[in-house]
Amino acid sequence: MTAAGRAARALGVSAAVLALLGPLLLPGEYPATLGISIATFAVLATGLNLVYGYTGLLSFAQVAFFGIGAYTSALLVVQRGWSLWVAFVAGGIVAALLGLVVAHASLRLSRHAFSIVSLSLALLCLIVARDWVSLTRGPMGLPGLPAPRLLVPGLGAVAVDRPGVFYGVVLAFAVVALAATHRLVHSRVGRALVAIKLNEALAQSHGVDPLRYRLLAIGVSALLTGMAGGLFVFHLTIVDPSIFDFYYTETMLIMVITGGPGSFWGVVGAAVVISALPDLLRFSTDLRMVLYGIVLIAAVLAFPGGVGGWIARRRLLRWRRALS
Amino acid sequence: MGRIDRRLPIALLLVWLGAVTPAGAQEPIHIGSSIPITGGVAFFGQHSRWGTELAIAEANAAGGVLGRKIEVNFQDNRCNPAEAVKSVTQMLGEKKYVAMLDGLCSGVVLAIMPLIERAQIPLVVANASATAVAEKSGAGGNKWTFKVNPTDASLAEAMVAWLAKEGKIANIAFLGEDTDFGRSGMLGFQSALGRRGQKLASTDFYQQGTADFTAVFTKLRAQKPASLALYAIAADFQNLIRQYHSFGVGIPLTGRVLSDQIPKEILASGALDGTSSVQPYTPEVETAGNKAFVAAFQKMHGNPPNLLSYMSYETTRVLLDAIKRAGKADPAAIRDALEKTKLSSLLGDEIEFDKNNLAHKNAVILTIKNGQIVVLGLSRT
Amino acid sequence: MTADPLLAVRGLTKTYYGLTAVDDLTFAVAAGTIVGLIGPNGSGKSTTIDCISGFQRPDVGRWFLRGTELTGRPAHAHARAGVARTFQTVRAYETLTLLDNLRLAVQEHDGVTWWQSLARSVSWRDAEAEATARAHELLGVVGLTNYAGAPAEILSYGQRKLLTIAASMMARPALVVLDEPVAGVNPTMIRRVEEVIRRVNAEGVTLLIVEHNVDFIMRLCGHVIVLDAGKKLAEGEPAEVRGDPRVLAAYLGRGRASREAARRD
Amino acid sequence: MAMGLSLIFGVLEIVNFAHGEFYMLGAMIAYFLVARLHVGYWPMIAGVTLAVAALGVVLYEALLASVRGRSFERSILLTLGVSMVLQNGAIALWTTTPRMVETEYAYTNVTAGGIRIPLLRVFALALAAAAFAALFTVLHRTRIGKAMRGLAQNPDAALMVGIDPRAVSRLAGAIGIGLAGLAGAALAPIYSVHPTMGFAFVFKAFAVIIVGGLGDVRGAAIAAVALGVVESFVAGFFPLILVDAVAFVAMILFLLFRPAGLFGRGVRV
Repeated sequence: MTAAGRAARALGVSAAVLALLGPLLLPGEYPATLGISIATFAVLATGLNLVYGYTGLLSFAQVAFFGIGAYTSALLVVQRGWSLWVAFVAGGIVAALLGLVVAHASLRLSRHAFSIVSLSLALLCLIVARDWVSLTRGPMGLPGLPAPRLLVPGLGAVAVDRPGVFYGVVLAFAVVALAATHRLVHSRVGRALVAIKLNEALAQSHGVDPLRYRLLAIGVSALLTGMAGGLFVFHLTIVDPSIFDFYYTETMLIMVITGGPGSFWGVVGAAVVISALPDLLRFSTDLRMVLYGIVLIAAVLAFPGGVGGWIARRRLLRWRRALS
Repeated sequence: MGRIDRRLPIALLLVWLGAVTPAGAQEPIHIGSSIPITGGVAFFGQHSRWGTELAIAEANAAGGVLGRKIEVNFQDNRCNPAEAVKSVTQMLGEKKYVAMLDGLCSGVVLAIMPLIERAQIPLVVANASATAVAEKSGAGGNKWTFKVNPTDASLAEAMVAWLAKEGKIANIAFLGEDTDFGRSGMLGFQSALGRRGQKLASTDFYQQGTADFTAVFTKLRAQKPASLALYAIAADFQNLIRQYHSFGVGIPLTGRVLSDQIPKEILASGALDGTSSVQPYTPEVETAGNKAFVAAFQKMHGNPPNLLSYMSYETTRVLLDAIKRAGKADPAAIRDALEKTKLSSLLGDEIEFDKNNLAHKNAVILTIKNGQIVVLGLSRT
Repeated sequence: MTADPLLAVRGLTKTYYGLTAVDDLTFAVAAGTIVGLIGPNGSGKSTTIDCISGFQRPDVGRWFLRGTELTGRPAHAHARAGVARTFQTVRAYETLTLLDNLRLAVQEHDGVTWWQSLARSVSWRDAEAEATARAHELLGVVGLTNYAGAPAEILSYGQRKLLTIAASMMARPALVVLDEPVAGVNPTMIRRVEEVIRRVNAEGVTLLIVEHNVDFIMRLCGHVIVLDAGKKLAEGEPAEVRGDPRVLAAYLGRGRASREAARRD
Repeated sequence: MAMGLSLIFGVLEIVNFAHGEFYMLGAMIAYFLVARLHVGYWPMIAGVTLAVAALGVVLYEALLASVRGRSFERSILLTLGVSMVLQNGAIALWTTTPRMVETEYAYTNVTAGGIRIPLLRVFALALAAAAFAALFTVLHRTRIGKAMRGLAQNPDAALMVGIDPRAVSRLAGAIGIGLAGLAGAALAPIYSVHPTMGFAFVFKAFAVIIVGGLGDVRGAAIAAVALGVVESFVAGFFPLILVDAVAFVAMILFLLFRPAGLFGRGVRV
């Protein structure tokens, strides 16, 4: 790496660190609240990217994993008195187990069956959350979730009840989750996932077991998504069936499609931009979803690789030029 | 292709930027409102907004409050706590809003209550009906939350009290939508009946957006309850009433029958005679204030008001009145003024908050006789 | 033929909608040899190799690699057991680099588990270094060294064929099954393919080659099997088979029946 | 409704997310024809069906033609985008206020064996039966119908025998979406009309085509009837809310145990 490249990289890293810490430094609760939302969506979009972008399975069940993680951790804290730090991991595990069962059943048939079953799962979760009143309190939800307590060396137990502090927690989780996913997709596992997506038969002929790798991707994705849900609702202090809103699915899809399926930083970037921009610019809510729809159509028709695909195309052109 | 690709994001950015509205030059009093503008219950948000807009327009036409214009910023919450927390925190962060209005959905209100308490900005709830909102407010709870509309429990109690007087509380079946509205209506009915030694004969919930009710009507007809308590709103209510009529179900209705939304033909047919209903509001109430309100609303929005628009209208009036009495656009002063509210409603009763910051407005008891809606009276909730 | 061949196939039968593509086929491939599988269009060659590499399930039949039964096991298990293959339609991981294309072909064979790879353990590092070295070596053999870091989609048709052949050799499998390695490839490239095949065979890899180019087969193979209408028509050394009147009849005056049995090719 | 979806899937291999929105558009157009232009019931039905079928052609030409058979996932995403635009566009244009379509038959009932049945329901049932019969006849008796089935079963072979896939697909899109419009028109006078009405329907329709077997029109029709019967049975004897779960549970059971659908001849996806 050249000296200029190193300097640029150092600049980029420090800018990123500053941007991440911004919500902690800026006054007021709004930057932190927005930061929580951005960090959460970065994890959600990356979870979908792992399943759709890398593995090629279009999953509508991400919102189900999110909501299951949310309900599980809320119920464990409220009814069983667990600490949130254990409960949100349990939420992720429950989501992952459910994801594995459903994926195993549907992937035996085909990846198309998986898409349709994942859609049903999301809707079924919504119905269960509304109607298993004795467990979920139905449409009334579980309000008044207590603020978690964090043991800080030297300070003792600190209540995480301010968005600023909560942002710190969510940010730490998001960094760990994204780092883990980054490591996964840049390991042999990620290579195998892409191979399965690109050409399943060829991958099999190389000894790759598609089902096993797909299950692994879905399991990890559901785990992280469920954990994100388990944390997020403690920021809201309430969990109700609207956690399964189909709107979240649409938003995640837009993030992955515009960022570029299979492009790690493309999707993270798209998640940040799409969760921040409409809010910061106060975009007219009436037409936001119409615009999302148009973006989706335009992206699928004219721009199928998203930002990540565009970068890959440039790389290909560079190679063509270099070799000709 | 490549050129289009590069231009697209820029074009989108311009669209977004174009939507940003410049701030006004003079300094009005700012109020925030969090309601569903998109999503499944956008219809209710629309009516809440219309009601508030009418009250604000009237106040501004009369010279504003404390000599300043009032401006309301309506933010969408999709009836989803996550969206509400984001947009309300954003509004609170700007520090220019002196109060918040509505929230509309109970889950949303419960989620934003801690936010406004921390920011020390009063929240006046117009339409969220969950009993929990009032239980957590006022003395010993959230001192910044006020609720103008009656709770589900108190409305159901008013209805059952009237039914008991008429000797009609035995063998009531329940049919309601599967939301906090229907669920807490059922709980309200159940406990009100329980206090009188009765219970619901059966309970059924349907998913919001259900179009066809033939099956449940068939079941109810076979079951033959003495009356059917209905908790339905919007499109579902219209579907229900039409199918109730065309299948000739014939079981007297009670509960929250939206008298103003029954098609004229069905009403005139007499099929609904014997129906009783409890509403926080109905346009048919014959007071001068209400008649003027209905006319003004129709003129401004081209639609008749419903109970949501009415409640938002009254709630906005309560808030404006408190700002006037506070004498300054200061959240804490407004909160104190809200506590001392004593304002006549359009229905002729006094709006006052109890120790839980809950107003006990009158509920309207209606019945249908000879194809006509008859207001039987107002009952304290 | 030795008593214990590398690959033994017994009684393989596969029908599609009532048409028999492979009919009670039995054959063996001896270790260290290059065996050619030829026959007219629709004689069942592709179906045969699809079955013995686990990509299709035959109705009847069993097959063994070094005496271990592989019957009924999934395709990836065949690959791990040591049966590598290429496809008639050229397949490569388009957007991955040539190096990754080749490394993928070996990563399920070197005993490094996925968590070792996640943890970036020493065994992973060693295995990855070895795979990279092997990939460079094979890219050198097929003449694609310059493209090592480029995405596979940049390659021409012939170059992709070379890449897939190289990939099939990556894991030093016991048996490599090549499905039409030189179809649509220009004569210079054919020479190069031949060279690659001889070279890996010298390393001890056994090959089973399906090909229409009879000259190519005759030059390379020590043993040739001829199929017609799903049945074994003849078998033996190239010269022997070439002179067999039944083979000539099958190739020159192809019967109607064999064409009807055709489903693919 | 489900039949149209099944036809689109069969011929185009496209899962149409926007189908519910075309149903909604059909109902909305019905509302404007009746409430504003005072068109009678039957002309309204015909007008709406044709108008929505025309929209189907536009949709196909503008968007679907480019993804046909290319990628299952892309077609889902594309039609999801269309659905978002139509649904939210309708909210922005017409607000979410529910509307009633008051036709001349609104309050007419027929009595059969002591049971009162609204005339409009009889009409809707008859229209559905007629649509099914017509579609079945077209698919099995006419040249173009055979071409459609051929395309659904084996696109390459169809190309070889001289079928123009674009023309056939366009027609299939028009018929499929036109059926959604017909459903909207027939049901608009029975149910209330609002922009989000299509959303709930389309998921149920998905369940129906999975149970019926993707791309199998006959299966879809029978599955729809069966689902209706099972749902009313459940509503009659169990809490009403279970009704909504029936379709999804049936779908999941079928996917697990009978993935090719009722008759086992649907396209394996």
